[in-house]
Amino acid sequence: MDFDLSGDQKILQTSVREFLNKECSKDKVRELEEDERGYDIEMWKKMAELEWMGVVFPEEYGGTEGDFIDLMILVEEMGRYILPSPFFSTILSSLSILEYGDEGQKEKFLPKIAKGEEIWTLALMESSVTYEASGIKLRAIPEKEEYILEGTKLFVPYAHVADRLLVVARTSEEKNPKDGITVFIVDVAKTKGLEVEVIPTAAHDKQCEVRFDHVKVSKDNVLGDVGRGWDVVNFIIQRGAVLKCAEMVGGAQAVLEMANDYAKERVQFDRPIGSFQAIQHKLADMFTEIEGLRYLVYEAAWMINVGSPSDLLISMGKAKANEVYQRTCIEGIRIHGAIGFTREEDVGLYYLRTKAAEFAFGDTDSHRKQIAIELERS
Amino acid sequence: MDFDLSGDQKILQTSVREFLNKECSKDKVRELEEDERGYDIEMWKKMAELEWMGVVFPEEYGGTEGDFIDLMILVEEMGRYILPSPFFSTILSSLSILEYGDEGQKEKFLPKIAKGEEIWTLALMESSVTYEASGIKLRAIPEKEEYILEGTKLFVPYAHVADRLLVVARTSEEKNPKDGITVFIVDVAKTKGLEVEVIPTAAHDKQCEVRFDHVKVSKDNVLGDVGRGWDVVNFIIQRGAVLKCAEMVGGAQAVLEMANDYAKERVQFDRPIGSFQAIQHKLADMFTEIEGLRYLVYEAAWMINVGSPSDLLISMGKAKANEVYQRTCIEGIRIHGAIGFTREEDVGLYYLRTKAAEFAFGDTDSHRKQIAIELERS
Amino acid sequence: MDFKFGEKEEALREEIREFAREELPPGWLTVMLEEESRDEDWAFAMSISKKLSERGWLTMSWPEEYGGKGASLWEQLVYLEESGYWGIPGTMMGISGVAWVGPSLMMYGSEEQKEKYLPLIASGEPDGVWCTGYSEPNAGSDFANIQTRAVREEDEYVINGQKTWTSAAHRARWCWLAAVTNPNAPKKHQRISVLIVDMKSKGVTVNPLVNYAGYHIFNEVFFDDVRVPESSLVGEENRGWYQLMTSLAYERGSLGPSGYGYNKRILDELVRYAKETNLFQKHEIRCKLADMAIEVEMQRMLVSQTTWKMSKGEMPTYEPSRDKVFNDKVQERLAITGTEILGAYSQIDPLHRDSRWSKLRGCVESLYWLFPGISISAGTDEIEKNIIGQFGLGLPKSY
Amino acid sequence: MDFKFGEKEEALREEIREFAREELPPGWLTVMLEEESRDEDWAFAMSISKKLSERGWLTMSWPEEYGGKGASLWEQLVYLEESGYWGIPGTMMGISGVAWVGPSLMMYGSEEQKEKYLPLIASGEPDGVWCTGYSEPNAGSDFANIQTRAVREEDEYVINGQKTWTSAAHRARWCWLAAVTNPNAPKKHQRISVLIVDMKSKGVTVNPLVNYAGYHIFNEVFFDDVRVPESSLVGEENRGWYQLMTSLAYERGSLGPSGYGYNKRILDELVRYAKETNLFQKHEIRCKLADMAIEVEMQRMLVSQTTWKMSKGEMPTYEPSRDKVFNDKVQERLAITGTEILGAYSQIDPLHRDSRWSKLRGCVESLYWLFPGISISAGTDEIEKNIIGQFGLGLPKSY
Repeated sequence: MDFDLSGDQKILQTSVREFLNKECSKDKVRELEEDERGYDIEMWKKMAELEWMGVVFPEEYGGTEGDFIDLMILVEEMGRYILPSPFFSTILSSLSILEYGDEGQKEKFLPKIAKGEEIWTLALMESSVTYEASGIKLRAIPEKEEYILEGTKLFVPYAHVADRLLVVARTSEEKNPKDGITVFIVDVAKTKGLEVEVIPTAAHDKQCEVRFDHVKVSKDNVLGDVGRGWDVVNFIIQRGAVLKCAEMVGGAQAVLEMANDYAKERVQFDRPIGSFQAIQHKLADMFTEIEGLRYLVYEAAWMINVGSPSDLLISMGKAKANEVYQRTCIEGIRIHGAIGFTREEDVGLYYLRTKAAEFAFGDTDSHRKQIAIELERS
Repeated sequence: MDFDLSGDQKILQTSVREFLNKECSKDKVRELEEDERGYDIEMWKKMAELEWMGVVFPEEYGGTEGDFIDLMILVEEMGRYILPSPFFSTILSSLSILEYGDEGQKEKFLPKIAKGEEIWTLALMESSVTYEASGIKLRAIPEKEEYILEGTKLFVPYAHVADRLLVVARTSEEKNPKDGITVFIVDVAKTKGLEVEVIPTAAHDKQCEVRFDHVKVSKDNVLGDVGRGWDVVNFIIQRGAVLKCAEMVGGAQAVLEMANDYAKERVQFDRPIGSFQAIQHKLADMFTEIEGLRYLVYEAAWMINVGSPSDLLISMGKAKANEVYQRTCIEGIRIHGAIGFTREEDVGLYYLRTKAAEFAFGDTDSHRKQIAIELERS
Repeated sequence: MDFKFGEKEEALREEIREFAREELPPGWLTVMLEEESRDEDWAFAMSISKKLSERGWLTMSWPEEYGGKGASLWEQLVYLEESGYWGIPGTMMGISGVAWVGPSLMMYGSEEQKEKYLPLIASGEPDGVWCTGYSEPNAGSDFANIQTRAVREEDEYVINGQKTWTSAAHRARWCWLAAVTNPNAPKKHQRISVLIVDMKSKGVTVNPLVNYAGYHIFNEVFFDDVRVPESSLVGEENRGWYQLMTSLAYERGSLGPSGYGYNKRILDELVRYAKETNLFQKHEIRCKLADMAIEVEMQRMLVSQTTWKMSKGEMPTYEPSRDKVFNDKVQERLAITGTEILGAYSQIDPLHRDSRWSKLRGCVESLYWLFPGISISAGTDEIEKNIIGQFGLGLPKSY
Repeated sequence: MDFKFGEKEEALREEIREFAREELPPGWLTVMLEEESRDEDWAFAMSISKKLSERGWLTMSWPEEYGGKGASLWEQLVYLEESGYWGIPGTMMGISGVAWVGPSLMMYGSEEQKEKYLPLIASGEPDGVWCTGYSEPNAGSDFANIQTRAVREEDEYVINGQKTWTSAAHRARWCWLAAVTNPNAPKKHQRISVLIVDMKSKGVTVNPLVNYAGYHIFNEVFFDDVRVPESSLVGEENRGWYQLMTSLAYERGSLGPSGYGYNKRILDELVRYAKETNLFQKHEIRCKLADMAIEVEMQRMLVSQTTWKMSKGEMPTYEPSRDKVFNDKVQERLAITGTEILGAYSQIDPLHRDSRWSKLRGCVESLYWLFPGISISAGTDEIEKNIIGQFGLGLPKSY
């Protein structure tokens, strides 16, 4: 057993941290909240130059042959700096191209993504706001060499700036709602009938409603097999959940550090407030929970990395991350007292992101259910 | 609105407290745990002389015409002193005689109970250990003027010393498990085929297994209507739950007071441990929870008293009491440190009674379900 | 023992419900303190304040001579519960005036002060709106540590210093100010006086402290050589700390019933939402709603018990702290569980509560974003638990 | 990053499982510390200790010269996890000797002491059983406050005083005693020395402290003019407090993996029980089991991380405290939720675990009754959180 990062991974972690420390100040985050695009194009280019987008791609597609752990390290740091960017949705899309795409698709798309030339996103959720297969109502009707897409997707990150969407659609009605689902690659620039509207979320994190009004997609742009799209979705949810957990670990760690620093500095009743047990023990609890969560998430990521993804561990990680990230932010604000309530103090920025993170790739109850299913099997 | 007890009620409360303070020391409780009968006959007689057994009976049956609040006050004090006695099961049986008995049954039984001449108990639970109607499997087969009872009851308090049992049996199999249930009054002395065995519980509180092997009961000894016994059971569970809550409030209050006194006295690091926030805030939380619970339970009892029992309030009270009593005992032990772990310290005596109280008249989940049903109706 | 309200209270309850139906837009629902943030919300709140004043409700428990109608504490409880439930804005007019400045003036104010300020508050007019200047950057939980100075110069006090977390300062005509008048007193607690400051005075600057969710509730207030007449002193000089401790009890006492009313409404709305969306059929949702319902009913009983104690003429000691901590706990649970029930929709910015993605008029989200701040605004829970420990349980000081 | 065990560890795991299958009665399951209570349980535990010693497992991480086999910390972790899981009794022989007396002697003991005591512990014989005399009536959390005196008289120490909460004192041949040797030292921490006392010495009296559930785990130990040779001193005189702080880390470090193993077993048993009784079909039971499973897996990772840190040659600082607090939390949850799952059956006295009403051999009930005491026995969680705060987070002292 080894809990350490490798030498290369440590270098990667340090370089990401240094880059974000410089480029992604909290003022930058606030600025990007107000920005229409919601990300910084210059920063995006630099990230591409640093080869972050292709971190898990083989060299032939312009990547650096890193693994899932490398990607997790990247995302954990982004969570620490709450980087506003379409990196998450782009990289998750590219992971599924890498896994389910045919050679043509890989050659066509991956090098562009690696170079930072394309932004991708996932159009998965609909009005039921669950990740259950029964929630997929958007219809794809075959018509000659094309499919016609009709329906609405919700909470699609960065759809307003995306070049391509992965759209999960229902191509046939089957008894089992997991059957009859197909994933399409939609080229935004070349497609008519697509309407994108940014949803006003509290975090200003550019999640969108995407309406498909008689949208035509060529049959070449199916990812994976027709009717077997749930496999792709499942793959996305697994990877997405673990990466989201890593992001949350990074965020929780940052909040803990802020609260801890504040507790050392802030004096009331002639003592630093961190010397009051009510505060100190709360920090100790947060610290323990975050450490435990981190290792749980690392274990889930490692299992993916060695090729044996564990639904049990993934669900454990996400259920716990949902709880820990929220709890850390709430207590972090409280430890800061009234100051924590202000726009100027950074802790609120993290708190505003709790709900987006919680509902991405499965809420706590859905993961609890999954854990119970796994326990039943065992 | 008035949260106060009436003048008479305060006198009753004081007199009960004084009596138990004198007669029911913790050494007495320990002694009775080891005692085969599990209660003190002399104390029982005195309680009868104080007219506790008949507190809610009309004068004609030898009672003192008190109301349900009076009874609740009695039981809360008993909980405070964790009095080992068959009072609870006897009084609950008599409440159902009062409600469902015919005139003959009332005249025959109630005066004897009021005088302390008879001990009664409830044979309700079976091996499913739930209060769901489907758990009632004990069969009662009509045969001429009698019924033949076959089956086993579990966790019947003080059955080993009881004069009469109220036995909940199934007289017919119906679609709805609540139908076809009948309650019988069984005279232990005159009945053959009854086997009673004391179950070794941690609290040594004399709960028994009662086996019915071809037990004959006369048709005169049906309480209420044949096949409609679930009404009686429901009545018993409602009243039983509220009284059990009152008992738990009394117990929790006693534990809080012990822990609070200890926190004031015990010095570590040159300060009373009650001046450490970790301890003080825990006590403050316990205190608040117990006060809130008490008023919730009082409200539920008051609703019964004015003739409008509320399933919603009763379930709220029991679900909360289960949580609060357990939590108070656990934290109470912890505040006492290692001393709280010993047989000599009283707090453990209360802790040993948590599980019996929790599962009597419905566990937390069953009451939560009931609350949801009531919310759905509203 | 009796847990029902009298006919008078029930009649009042009906009257208030009718008022809410008539005066508020359909589906109206808001969160405490929120109304101070945006101009249009504040204007609406003030228009309602005026109407509440006309009904005699705004300061109903005050004596008639000062613009009240001598209502019982039980009537006031019903009024506060209902206004919390229906989200009637303007009930508190920025809180300070109605909730504790008035009662404190009745206890410690001069005749002149009573005659001038009490009817103004009772009128429901903008000139009756107050803010409270207690907290400073280095005096939060440790309130006695304030540094703002008020120096007597002839028949005036000259005030210099900074207050912070001052809610409604941007709406208030008057400030209820705690300042140091005797810096050399042997004990911190004996240095402080209470002064009334006209917010229009020269040298008063209000600087908004917008919170992370975009609400403007708190402010910094700077006092730069602000001169007020000596008649602005409330009660005795240097007795301010003791006077404030009393008014703090009022502050907390009055928040209890409206907090309960508000929480009950959120619960009812969540139950309704869960039924409409069929989420109510999910076992985990049922359990969550059941657990919340228990807490809300417990809260009702606790705040009623506090009112009952006061109605007997007893001074509440630890009860307001208990009720505040409990309210914070209930609101935390409602906010967390409520957003879990709404799922991804709970991400919608409550400042855009009219958007078509918003559920329950954004009230659950706004509670979620605001509850950590609301709970801090009248003293942290740690401080409240110290009070419960000391006054409810007789434990030694823990700070 | 690598989260799998090596082949060596996996092979050992199989060996231990086979050992458990062969040596333990079918369905065997017990709770930590329980084995010290009853004579027959203790006798069985000691018979297993002997066998564990023969396998070289009892003190596997010790150097061969002292009766160990120089096993890695990872092998030891596997051994402890498995023995916790299967409830192998005698693994700790009353804890003290194996867990910290041995390691401390290796650090601070004289050659003579090492040669005498280490092989005795490693032998798994009754003469290798130790108890630890730290706590006193007025020195619990505040351990440095001990009063037991050891006065040097020529070539002996004369010991007078009282220890309490001494687990296994009624089973132990030796006591690892903290006593005051320099009452006049300027600091409390500089007064204390560690001595080895033969429990058969004249003047030693052991008084059982039976707990409320009827278990005899703790004792009072009285020292009345007990004389021990000066060679009984461990390490330096008056440096005892510093030595003990080190050994405390060992104590806690070694409890982690066996605590995890035990908790995992309870979880597995509850899952099995729920499946067999169809309770698993109830949604609330599923949720509870899922929540427990998360905590247990988190615990596995935390204790592994502590071992990993030690395996790199680093001294654990706050980690053992963290793992202890976490273990206490997991056990509390298992106990509370486990009894909820068993329902009314959880009332059965675990001392009657063979009764026909008992479920899962009474292990859930015995955990329920014992967990508050077990969690206190090695330092309260408050003290542990102080350590996490100071050493994990660099916060100032809070007591």
